[in-house]
Amino acid sequence: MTDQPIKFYQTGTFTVGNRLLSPEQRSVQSNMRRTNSLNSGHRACQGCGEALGARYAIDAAMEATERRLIAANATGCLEVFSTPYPETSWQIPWIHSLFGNAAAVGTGIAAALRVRGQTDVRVIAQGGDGGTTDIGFACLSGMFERNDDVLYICYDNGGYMNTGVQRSSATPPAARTSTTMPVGKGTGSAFGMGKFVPAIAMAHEIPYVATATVADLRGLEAKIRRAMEFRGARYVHILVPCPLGWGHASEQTIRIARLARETGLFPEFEAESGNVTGVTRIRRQLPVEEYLRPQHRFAHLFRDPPRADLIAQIQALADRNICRYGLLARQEAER
Amino acid sequence: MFQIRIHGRGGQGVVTAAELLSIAAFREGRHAQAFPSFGSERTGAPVVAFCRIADEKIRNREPVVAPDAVIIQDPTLLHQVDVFGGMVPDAYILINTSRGFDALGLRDFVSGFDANHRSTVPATEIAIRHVGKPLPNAALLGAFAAVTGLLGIDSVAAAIREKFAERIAEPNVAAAREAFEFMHEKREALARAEAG
Amino acid sequence: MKRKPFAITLDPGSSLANHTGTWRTLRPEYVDNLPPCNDACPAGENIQGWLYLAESGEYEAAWRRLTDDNPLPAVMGRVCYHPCETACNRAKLDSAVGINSVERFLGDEALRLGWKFRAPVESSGKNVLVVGAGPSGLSAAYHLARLGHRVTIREAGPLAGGMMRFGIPKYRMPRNILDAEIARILALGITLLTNARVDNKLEAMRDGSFDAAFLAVGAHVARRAYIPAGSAARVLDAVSVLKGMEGEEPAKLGRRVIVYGGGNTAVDVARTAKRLGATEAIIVYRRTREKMPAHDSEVEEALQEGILIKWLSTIRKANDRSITIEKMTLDEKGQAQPTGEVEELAADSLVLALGQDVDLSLLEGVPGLEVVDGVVKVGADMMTGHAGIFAGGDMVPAERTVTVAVGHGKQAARHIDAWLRGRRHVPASRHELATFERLNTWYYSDAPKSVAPVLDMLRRQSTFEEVVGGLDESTARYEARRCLSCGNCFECDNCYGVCPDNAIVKLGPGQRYQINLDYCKGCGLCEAECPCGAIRMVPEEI
Amino acid sequence: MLKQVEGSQAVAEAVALCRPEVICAYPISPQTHIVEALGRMVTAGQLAPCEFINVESEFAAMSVAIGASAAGARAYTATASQGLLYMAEAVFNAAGLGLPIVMTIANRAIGAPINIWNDHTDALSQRDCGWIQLFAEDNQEAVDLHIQAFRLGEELSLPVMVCMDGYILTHAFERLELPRQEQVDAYLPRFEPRQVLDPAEPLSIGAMVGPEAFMEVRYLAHAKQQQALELIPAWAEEFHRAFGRETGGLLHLYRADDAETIVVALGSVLGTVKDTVDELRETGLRIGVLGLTCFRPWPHLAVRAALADVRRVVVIEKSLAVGLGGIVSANVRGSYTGHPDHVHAVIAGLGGRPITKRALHGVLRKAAEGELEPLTFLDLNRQAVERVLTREREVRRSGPIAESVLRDLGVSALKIG
Repeated sequence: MTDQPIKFYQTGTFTVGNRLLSPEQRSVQSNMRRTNSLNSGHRACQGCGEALGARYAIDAAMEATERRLIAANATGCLEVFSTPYPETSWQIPWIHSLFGNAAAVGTGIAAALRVRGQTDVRVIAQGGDGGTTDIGFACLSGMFERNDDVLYICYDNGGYMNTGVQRSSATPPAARTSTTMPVGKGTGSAFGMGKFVPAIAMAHEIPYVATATVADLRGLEAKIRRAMEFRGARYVHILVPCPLGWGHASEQTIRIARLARETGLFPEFEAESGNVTGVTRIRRQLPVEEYLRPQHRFAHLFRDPPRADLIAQIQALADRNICRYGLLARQEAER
Repeated sequence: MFQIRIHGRGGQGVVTAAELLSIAAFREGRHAQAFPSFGSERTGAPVVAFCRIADEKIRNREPVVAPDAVIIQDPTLLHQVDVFGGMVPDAYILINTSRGFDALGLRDFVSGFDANHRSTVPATEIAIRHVGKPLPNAALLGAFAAVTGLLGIDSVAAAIREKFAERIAEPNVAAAREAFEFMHEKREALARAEAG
Repeated sequence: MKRKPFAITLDPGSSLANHTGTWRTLRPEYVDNLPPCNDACPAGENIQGWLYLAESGEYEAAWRRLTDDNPLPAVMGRVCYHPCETACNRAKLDSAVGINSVERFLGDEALRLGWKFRAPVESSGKNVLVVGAGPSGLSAAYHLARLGHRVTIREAGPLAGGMMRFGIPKYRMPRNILDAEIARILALGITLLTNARVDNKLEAMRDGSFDAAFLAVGAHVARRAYIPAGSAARVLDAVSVLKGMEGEEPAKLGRRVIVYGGGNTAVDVARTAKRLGATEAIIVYRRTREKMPAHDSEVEEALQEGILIKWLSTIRKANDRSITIEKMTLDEKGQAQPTGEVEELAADSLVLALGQDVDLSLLEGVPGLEVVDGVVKVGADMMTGHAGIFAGGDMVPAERTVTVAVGHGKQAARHIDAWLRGRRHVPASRHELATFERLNTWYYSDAPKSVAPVLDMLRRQSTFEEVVGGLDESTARYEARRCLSCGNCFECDNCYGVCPDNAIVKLGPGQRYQINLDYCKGCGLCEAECPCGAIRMVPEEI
Repeated sequence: MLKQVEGSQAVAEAVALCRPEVICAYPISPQTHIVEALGRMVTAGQLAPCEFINVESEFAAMSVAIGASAAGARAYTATASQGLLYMAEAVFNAAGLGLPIVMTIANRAIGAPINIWNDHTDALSQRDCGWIQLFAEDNQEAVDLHIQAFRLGEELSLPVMVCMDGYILTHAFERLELPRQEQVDAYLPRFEPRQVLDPAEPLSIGAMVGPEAFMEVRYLAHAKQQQALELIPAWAEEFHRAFGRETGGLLHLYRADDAETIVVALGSVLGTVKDTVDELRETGLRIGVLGLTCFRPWPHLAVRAALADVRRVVVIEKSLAVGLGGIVSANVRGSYTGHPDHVHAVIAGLGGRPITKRALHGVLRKAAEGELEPLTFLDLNRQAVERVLTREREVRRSGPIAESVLRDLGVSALKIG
């Protein structure tokens, strides 16, 4: 008999767990004894992407540090829904100080630990995109520039959701917020505004920068694990859809995040000392429309008459990302 | 209580001069208070520093308005700032210059003073000889010690040594001593002249 | 913690006091839906069940799960037309899971390692007669034996296997495999009497004092059709040709063979002829390929082997060294109509494969028993009009495939068992079908179907070696792992992972999950992200 | 040991003796000499273990201190003027979280117009932030107050500001006694935080507190400051026994026994005031001094007792609550049992304007004669003000005030005194 070659696939699935993998290969979230650092009973909305992202990230960090972890938290949804007196959902040492100083508080904690030689305890500072890319930006940049031993995690839901969905510098173009109305001359958030902080973090040439989404748990956990292998300033930027602010059904949170990546609008990559060292490739490329349609914040693009021009502009942004970061497999071949 | 006012320009070490005086006084077991006339010190701008010396604790914080002595590091200030303002009668005047009062056009102004209380000293020349830089501070303090007899030259030298590293201190101490001798001889000459 | 500052410091995890479950308007529920493969299997195999075991390499467990329903996996893995794969949801994603080849792998593995069936726990003391040792009879005997009954099989032929032996050529069904699987069944303590044709049913029952009987006689009688033939014309029927292959003397067909008919038997004969040395093997069929009852894969293999097929043709007459065929055409109703246009084909022999009938003579004089156009009427419980006599396989109205027959055997066995114990067997109610739409296929890695090795052409045309080979272990496991587990939780931990409120409790391997309704806010993420559609949201009654 | 040393240097050495573990530095005059000196000590290894962090703003300085303190480290920083305002949000936060940070304020005016010289506007602008506020009369007291501040703050779990006049004290060289390390170690125990971020005993700090408990939290902050009113004098007394110096405490009285007039002031001006009072006493005036060391908590009972039999009170204060008048005097009125009109506010020394004995003689004599207004601005240039007011009445676009005042005064060259 002439056997035809058959490619043997490993047990690769994208599910949270996989009984066919050896325990050490499995995700932290699949572990029955995971930390649940952000515990049940928090007051986040149904389907909150930030609650999910925070538990994913902190649990992974807890695993990586053998539960020797302290977190500083900026003001925002995460802080408000997790610690309304008299209850807290946090199972780790956690402090909230102000909206704009999480990174600096992290620096202080790290300094205290260093001075007492408790270098096995690691520090995380975290906040939403408002507390990170806007009001907390100076402290963030200072922490980066000094290369303080802090992992800063930004949970990016593209706006000030806690105060009623106002625009932040992370709000994407054309997105409707309560301060960027879907009517009038410029509808939604203006094009050409806003900033992509991961790139700015890279410009500080800190040891490690990564972007992730709640749609790729394994990737997210790997990045947190990697981040914890470094000393010095590290930055992980996680896209966390917000059913309330984005106007999508609560069960769509993960799907929307997945679409953000598969359309190329949110590039997932890792960078070390300012250089991109890896990207998560698009698996099934989709037009941005697939991502925009399910979200009420973009509904004005599809009303009568539909704004094909704006959709095309958004597609152009996705295409730019795709070629800038090489998000398609075939691009790899070309390299 | 003896109050000194020092005039100079930013960068000439006016504040250091006041500090050194206070240290010298402290070393002689006395209370002293030195402080600058505060400002954003810019090189070349006119600056003033003060020093009070007393045998009891000094509480007064006001600037020296009625000085017992005025030290002028830079004669060009004479026409810019009211350097002699508020002086007590017969206050000491010490000016850093290689020329005399006449040449500075101060003949009439100083005529009323006790000759022993008004002196000029070529502090910058002396400084350049010893320190290699036009930093007249040490020399002026040496001269001041000689003129006023308020402080011993050894305390001045000790203050300089306390403030600066040896490499810098020694040439300055030498400058201070030369200025001290210079003033000493000048005064004796003057005394002889008066006697003779 | 008393000394800690009031209010501004809080004890860890204290939010457990806040039961957010009260926000919920929809409640998630775990469900088990019927996978399309199981749904489509005529033998009623729990395919998903044994694939799940095979995924992790638990092959014996998988084989045992399989043989709970079907005692002939190695045979099935070769001759089943696998409707399961046709129904497989994965076909909509890339290509159907190669269920049949995994089944064959398990079957072969069992033979290789000599796995045996577990003997029945206790005997019922009842005797059951099974007439016919074909797939249906063997299946019934197997299940009856495992249910604790004493079984005797009476087979008219010289060997057990029925159509599996006498209808299917070696190159599809190697005999050593067949023999081994039959032997393993008989090893359960079943008595097999060969060359023991039953002429009178009731006598047979009485002689053996049987409490019940299962009739599973195959359709071995070839249908004839009148074709004017020259005195020297050589006309044979497919059944005897294929049967002849099992004897010492294969039928002489000559170098140019014409086969008349469009069923699997026609194709089998043509391919056999080719292997017997015919230079030309032509199938003449009166309708089009779409209408052809023969299984597509077999037609495909036949064409590969150089078999020619004359579509839309009927045979007018058989001459000494040739036959005359008439071209047909389809009318608007899709019926074949003669055109009068004829053609001569050179031929050394003509084999008629126009279908088969069952020899029902053994039933003469059995009261209450009803026969309608050549088959026996049975009820939902497969019992004939005569109490205690059941029937299945080719004898009853149904598609005539090995798999259907095996299925009949199983069902009949269960009904017979119930009847013997004075009960009624009520089949378990079927779950809702697990549709493709309920799946979230993102989570499955891309994995095209693996291709089974195929014998090279030269030997396919000259020998009776098996054409399609089996999968090696790793490939079979990979193929098993392509299963999407449609409609049934496979413990992927997605729900456990994606719940923003940690409201899913993981109970541990094999235990699946529980929903902690104290905290579940009903966001629906678990349902949306469940890959296999094993969760559904139901409204909370308020 | 006795030293002739600059105030900033002395304070830096005193802070070092307290073994701070984290120091945050951001430059602003006139505080810079302090953190520069500390930086030198850390790099020289004289102060170890200690983390010296150059931050990007005062806001970050206080935030880093908050993090460090919450993680159980003894944290210190220093600032002044605009810097204090820029960190204001974090200043309130540190108090709210009850983190015992010690911060030196080198008191300085607040712009606009920008002014780098001394007054008390910066510290007093934060009087309600929940920090303990201590004011040093001279550099010896500045040194001693820092040592007491760390102990006080850590015992109460409250942050403490030690205020010393910018330039007047920070840049002044004078004789003072610097304690020995073992003395300080004996007086100041190791930092035992009430709350600490520790993986061994996790907890959440800084939770959101709603109407149901916020009042209570604020009340407890107030209650803590009330406790401070007992601890401050007690530990000043203990300090006196250990170090032989009567520094700190709530307030100091000077020649007040038979006084009809009491001058109230805080900070370095007290020295000049005391000299003036001595001279006035020689002229037979029955006048004394109340020097406030502790401004927050407000030592209500102590002040009331001290002013019980006094005919009039003159408050010399280096800050102005625009639209009200004196800040300190407003507080004093609340504690004065006599007629409120007999508490006179004298706003003096704003933006570094020298407070001279001459001027003090004038105003105090006037007070003794009962002719002092309730609110006076010492050495105010009436003509200059009038000129501007007239111009504003006449011309719509009268231009920037500060610049026109300077123009009117013809101030370009440096003015002495």
